Amino acid sequence: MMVDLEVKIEANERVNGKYYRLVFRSKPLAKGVLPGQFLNVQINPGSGDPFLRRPFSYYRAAPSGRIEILYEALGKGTSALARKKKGDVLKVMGPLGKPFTGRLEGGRKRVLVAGGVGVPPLIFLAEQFPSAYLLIGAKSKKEVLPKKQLALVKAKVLYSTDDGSYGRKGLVTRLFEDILRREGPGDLFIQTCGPMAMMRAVIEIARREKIPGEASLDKTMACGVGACLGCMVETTDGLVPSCTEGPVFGFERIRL
Amino acid sequence: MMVDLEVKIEANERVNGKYYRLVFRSKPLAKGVLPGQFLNVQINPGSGDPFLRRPFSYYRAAPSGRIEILYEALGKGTSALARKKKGDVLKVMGPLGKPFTGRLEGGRKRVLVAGGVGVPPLIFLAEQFPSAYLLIGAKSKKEVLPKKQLALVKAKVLYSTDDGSYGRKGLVTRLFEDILRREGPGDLFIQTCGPMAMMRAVIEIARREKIPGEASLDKTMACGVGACLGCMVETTDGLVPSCTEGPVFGFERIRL
Amino acid sequence: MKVDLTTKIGHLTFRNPVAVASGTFGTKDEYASFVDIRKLGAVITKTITVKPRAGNPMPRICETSGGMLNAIGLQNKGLEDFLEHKIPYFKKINTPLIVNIAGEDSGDFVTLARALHERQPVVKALELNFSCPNVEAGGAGHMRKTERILEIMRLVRETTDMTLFAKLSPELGDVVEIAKAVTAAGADGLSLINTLKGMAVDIAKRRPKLANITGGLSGPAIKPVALRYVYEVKKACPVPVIAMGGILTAADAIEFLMTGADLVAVGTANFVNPGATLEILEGIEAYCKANKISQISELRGSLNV
Amino acid sequence: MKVDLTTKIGHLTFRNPVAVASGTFGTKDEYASFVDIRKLGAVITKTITVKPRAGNPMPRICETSGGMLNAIGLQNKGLEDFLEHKIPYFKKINTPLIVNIAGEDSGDFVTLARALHERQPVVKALELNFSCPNVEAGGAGHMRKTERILEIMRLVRETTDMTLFAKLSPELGDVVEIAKAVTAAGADGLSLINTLKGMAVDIAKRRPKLANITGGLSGPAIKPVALRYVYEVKKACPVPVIAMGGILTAADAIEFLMTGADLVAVGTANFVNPGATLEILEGIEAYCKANKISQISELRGSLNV
Ligand SMILES: Cc1cc2nc3c(=O)[nH]c(=O)nc-3n(C[C@H](O)[C@H](O)[C@H](O)COP(=O)(O)OP(=O)(O)OC[C@H]3O[C@@H](n4cnc5c(N)ncnc54)[C@H](O)[C@@H]3O)c2cc1C
Ligand SMILES: Cc1cc2nc3c(=O)[nH]c(=O)nc-3n(C[C@H](O)[C@H](O)[C@H](O)COP(=O)(O)OP(=O)(O)OC[C@H]3O[C@@H](n4cnc5c(N)ncnc54)[C@H](O)[C@@H]3O)c2cc1C
Ligand SMILES: Cc1cc2nc3c(=O)[nH]c(=O)nc-3n(C[C@H](O)[C@H](O)[C@H](O)COP(=O)(O)O)c2cc1C
Ligand SMILES: Cc1cc2nc3c(=O)[nH]c(=O)nc-3n(C[C@H](O)[C@H](O)[C@H](O)COP(=O)(O)O)c2cc1C
Ligand code: FES
Ligand code: FES
Repeated sequence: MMVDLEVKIEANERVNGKYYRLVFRSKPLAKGVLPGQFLNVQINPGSGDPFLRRPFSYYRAAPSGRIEILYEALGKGTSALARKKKGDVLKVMGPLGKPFTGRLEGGRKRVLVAGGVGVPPLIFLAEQFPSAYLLIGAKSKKEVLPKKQLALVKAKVLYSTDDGSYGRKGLVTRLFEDILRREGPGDLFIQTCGPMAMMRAVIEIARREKIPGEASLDKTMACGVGACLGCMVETTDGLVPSCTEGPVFGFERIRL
Repeated sequence: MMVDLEVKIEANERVNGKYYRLVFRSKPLAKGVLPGQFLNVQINPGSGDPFLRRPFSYYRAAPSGRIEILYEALGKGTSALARKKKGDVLKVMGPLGKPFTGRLEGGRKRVLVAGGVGVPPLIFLAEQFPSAYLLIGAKSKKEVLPKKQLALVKAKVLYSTDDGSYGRKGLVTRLFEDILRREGPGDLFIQTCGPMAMMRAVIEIARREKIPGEASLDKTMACGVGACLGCMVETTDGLVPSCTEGPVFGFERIRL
Repeated sequence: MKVDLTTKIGHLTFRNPVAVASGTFGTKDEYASFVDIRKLGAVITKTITVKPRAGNPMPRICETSGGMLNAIGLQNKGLEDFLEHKIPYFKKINTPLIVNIAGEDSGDFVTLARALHERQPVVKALELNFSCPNVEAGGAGHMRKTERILEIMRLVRETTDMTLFAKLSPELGDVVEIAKAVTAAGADGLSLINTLKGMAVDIAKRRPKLANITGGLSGPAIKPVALRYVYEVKKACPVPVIAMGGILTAADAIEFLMTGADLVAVGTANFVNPGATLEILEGIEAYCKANKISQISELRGSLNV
Repeated sequence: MKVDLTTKIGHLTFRNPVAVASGTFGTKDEYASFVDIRKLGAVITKTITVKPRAGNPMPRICETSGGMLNAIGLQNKGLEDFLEHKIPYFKKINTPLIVNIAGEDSGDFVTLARALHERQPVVKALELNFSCPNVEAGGAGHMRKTERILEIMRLVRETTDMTLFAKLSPELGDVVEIAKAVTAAGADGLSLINTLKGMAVDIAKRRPKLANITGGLSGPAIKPVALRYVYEVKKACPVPVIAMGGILTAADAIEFLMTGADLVAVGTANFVNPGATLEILEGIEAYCKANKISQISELRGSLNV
């Protein structure tokens, strides 16, 4: 059930050159959560700035109520979040949205393709459901997550970096094409989240190779509950709110 | 010289049921400061809420650069200030305004009449310049300042409380009238700061008894430097900005 | 002490003065997890048009200082869907609707009014959205727009005896004059205000932040403007007013009630705080108690000017 | 890389496009401790009237979400004081003035223009404040106001060949139409926008927060509205525009410049950050460098729509 609660920050720390990790505890917000779902966070409750909430994927949610978010400080809201300290209060709505498909039919091999703010939900997915590969695209080595953050991932993790300072040099789609060549498109299932350009490329390849899959789209949101009609996605059955019908959409449903 | 600087909070703590005390360090902001002068504080730098700055009197300013502010959490801005922690940053403009008269001519006896947010500058004054009396009006005992805060005051401190739970029962003007009876109006000099109603009453008595004095007026401010014309005070020589011509005005100059 | 929040507008009675503003509360039960919708004074629906509308291209929203811009473009599923799928829900939960309608011409407005007339009493009143893009597109200059509005108003008035609120935007020109004219043409009350037209630029992309270039500014940023219109209109003609524009807290709502608003509608605030409506309702009640106000009408218009 | 910020408007050259907005920078050296005034592109003065004006009663200002209301009421010491005490200061520091003027009738405007004409070149241009309370009081309805404005514009045009900016408020009605008309009547450029009329209520005192009841809304809250007017006016008639409304940072200024503004004026931001103007100037320069823009005109109007 969706709730909106004040939570107290238990930890908020820099993880590497790119991400911060936020930890808090709330049983109602953690209950029944699946990877791909998200929270809508009021970063400065009681203040009017930033005015709107900011959406973040669950990075982890445990039955104990322990919830983690992995985030990048990109703009006003996430920078304000990065300045928060242990004990500070956030107002958090969730769980929102539809998750990634967990158990796959017909023993398909799961390939996860992640980049930027799309990394956290796919790590969560790879921790919860066995996956063949987790492919992560980054700019350089300093964005690569510490081993500890990937310890529970049930997948082979491969990195690509733009500058070649870690893993394969080039875009993450290169890694994806490597896998394709190695495994053949036959029984793969792709799940992707990251910059739109990356997902577009992944979906194009998948369509060409007739591989099914899902993408979690990153739309600017206000309400998070389907009320404002601000986050619409063009699908085969018309415009639908990404916050309630998504953020995860099957490739076959997305009109790009 | 007026400056506008970022300062780091060294302490911000509750003093009693009414006041908080803020401490930071800045030599340029402390240089040459006299009691009655004030600072204009951006409470959440980098955020647009609260939008305007908030003026606060210097409670103490030492040559070392150590500056203290004593404040009440009344509304949005001061409540946000009360939530600040050690290490947080404020943007502070100062020193602003004209101070209380320090050295008095003709050996006049200084009587300070304070209430509410007018207490801090008068404590500062009584620490810097010997005074006969510091009269403080409060609602009840829980607003009375701990002895430590008054340790350096060079004056006899008398309290009145509305409910009689500490000191004289009633308004602070009663204390003032006690003094008047005891000392006679002849060679007194009054300096007052606090709620407008209190100051009005004090000025009325002083005018009746022909006692000279000064009041520090509490006007809503925006710029603090005489630019917006928002804080005007009606004086014998016309409308003048309280932030530059005041906040301290001689009784003879104020038109009530 | 019990506070009576019952609010009368003409022959209508609302259980309390707190409504939700058009287009900010979903179409049905989007907020049901957060608030008991049955406790609201009224639900003002998203604008309904005769035919479904796809709305504007994305991006449609962006944040601004103390508010947001939206260019949703009246996306809605049309009258038929509304009658079939939305009305029964509100009937079941016994929550009065003020149905917001718009059209490309006066015929549309009349069609909508006629159909909704049949759905009383769950449809309690109509709110005519006179700031919809198509109405605006139709008229060059303010004069012509006002004439069209008055014509629509008169035709809808002939169609139904339901309570009719004309929703005005400052974009229409001199709101006080239009308020008077639209009331003379048959409006029972006014809804003030719709969004202000605004724009924002993404300097990294060198593009407007909205695909539609401009959009409607809402939220606390516009509250002073809204309050001023409620004040000026109430002073000029004492008609019922549904007030909206930046109401986030009970204190905001009380500002509007003191200024004379009959109902207050919570809009953008729902996005920021899904529990806003009921917190506002409780806050109004608490304020009344603290100030020994036993009937909300004692608060209404009590501003000392 | 050196960035050339020189900005031409007609035959005038400004050293950079960053000015201060009327009424927000004091009358002389109030901000001299915080910024080197000589670095500004221009100082737009507080409105000058022929006779001194005491302005409105207190309280005159209050904070709002993302902005503030003011009802200063054009308090100023009058033309004589300005000529005698203010002009010499700016002459000495070699900082160009755009003098903002207003009057109770067209005669006042002409008197002011004639006197200031003699004070070139330190007085570089005039900004005619067409949203002053008295001009507004004079006209009932928008039509009448517009006629008066055009009449004043024509008379001032006959008085001086100085560059004339007409400062408009959205309160005047259809800004695009008025912009066209006022340009036809002799304005060389437009200043967009003046404040929006607004109001705020102190619910504890049950009184308006301003003694004047209503006041002008300024600050980031109105930025989207200002930007939209600059966009619409620039699209409709390619005249020089001084843009203002909520410019707090270099990014804000760049939004306006991309939208086509010739100068940007920093207003309310000065109260919040006394160093705002020069920070904005430096920020614009840094943005140009980062984006390989060597002349500011390459940035101006570069919005892709
Ligand atoms: C369903 C969903 C899940 C998300 N999960 C995560 C997550 O787990 N971790 C995480 O770090 N971020 C996540 N995001 C993105 C996050 O919401 C944005 O980064 C955030 O809203 C930016 O806010 P800001 O105030 O910092 O940036 P703004 O000041 O609003 O914008 C600053 C910059 O960030 C860009 N930006 C703004 N909004 C978005 C957005 N929605 N996506 C990408 N870039 C944006 C702007 O274009 C601009 O360049 C998610 C977004 C969605 C919709
Ligand atoms: C020269 C000067 C020196 C000051 N020195 C001190 C000081 O040393 N310590 C201190 O605690 N305060 C001081 N004040 C008052 C302080 O500035 C206000 O309390 C503060 O601005 C309130 O901000 P807020 O956001 O908390 O309240 P708001 O949300 O703005 O208002 C909340 C409540 O506070 C009241 N209020 C608002 N502004 C003022 C004001 N200027 N004075 C009194 N009440 C106000 C409002 O009427 C309202 O009831 C001083 C004011 C001035 C002008
Ligand atoms: C996302 C969004 C959609 C809106 N849709 C409509 C609409 O369909 N019809 C309408 O009359 N007003 C619409 N409005 C305007 C609101 O009903 C309201 O008049 C305005 O937002 C001011 O109130 P607020 O500041 O509380 O949001 C919409 C506002 C927003 C923010
Ligand atoms: C306190 C104050 C006083 C102002 N005085 C004047 C004035 O005298 N003449 C004028 O034309 N505009 C005046 N303005 C309007 C500003 O010049 C500007 O047009 C408006 O505030 C919008 O810009 P901003 O949001 O950057 O402040 C004043 C604004 C403020 C806040
Ligand atoms: S964010 Fe409002 S509909 Fe999706
Ligand atoms: S606060 Fe601006 S003039 Fe005093």
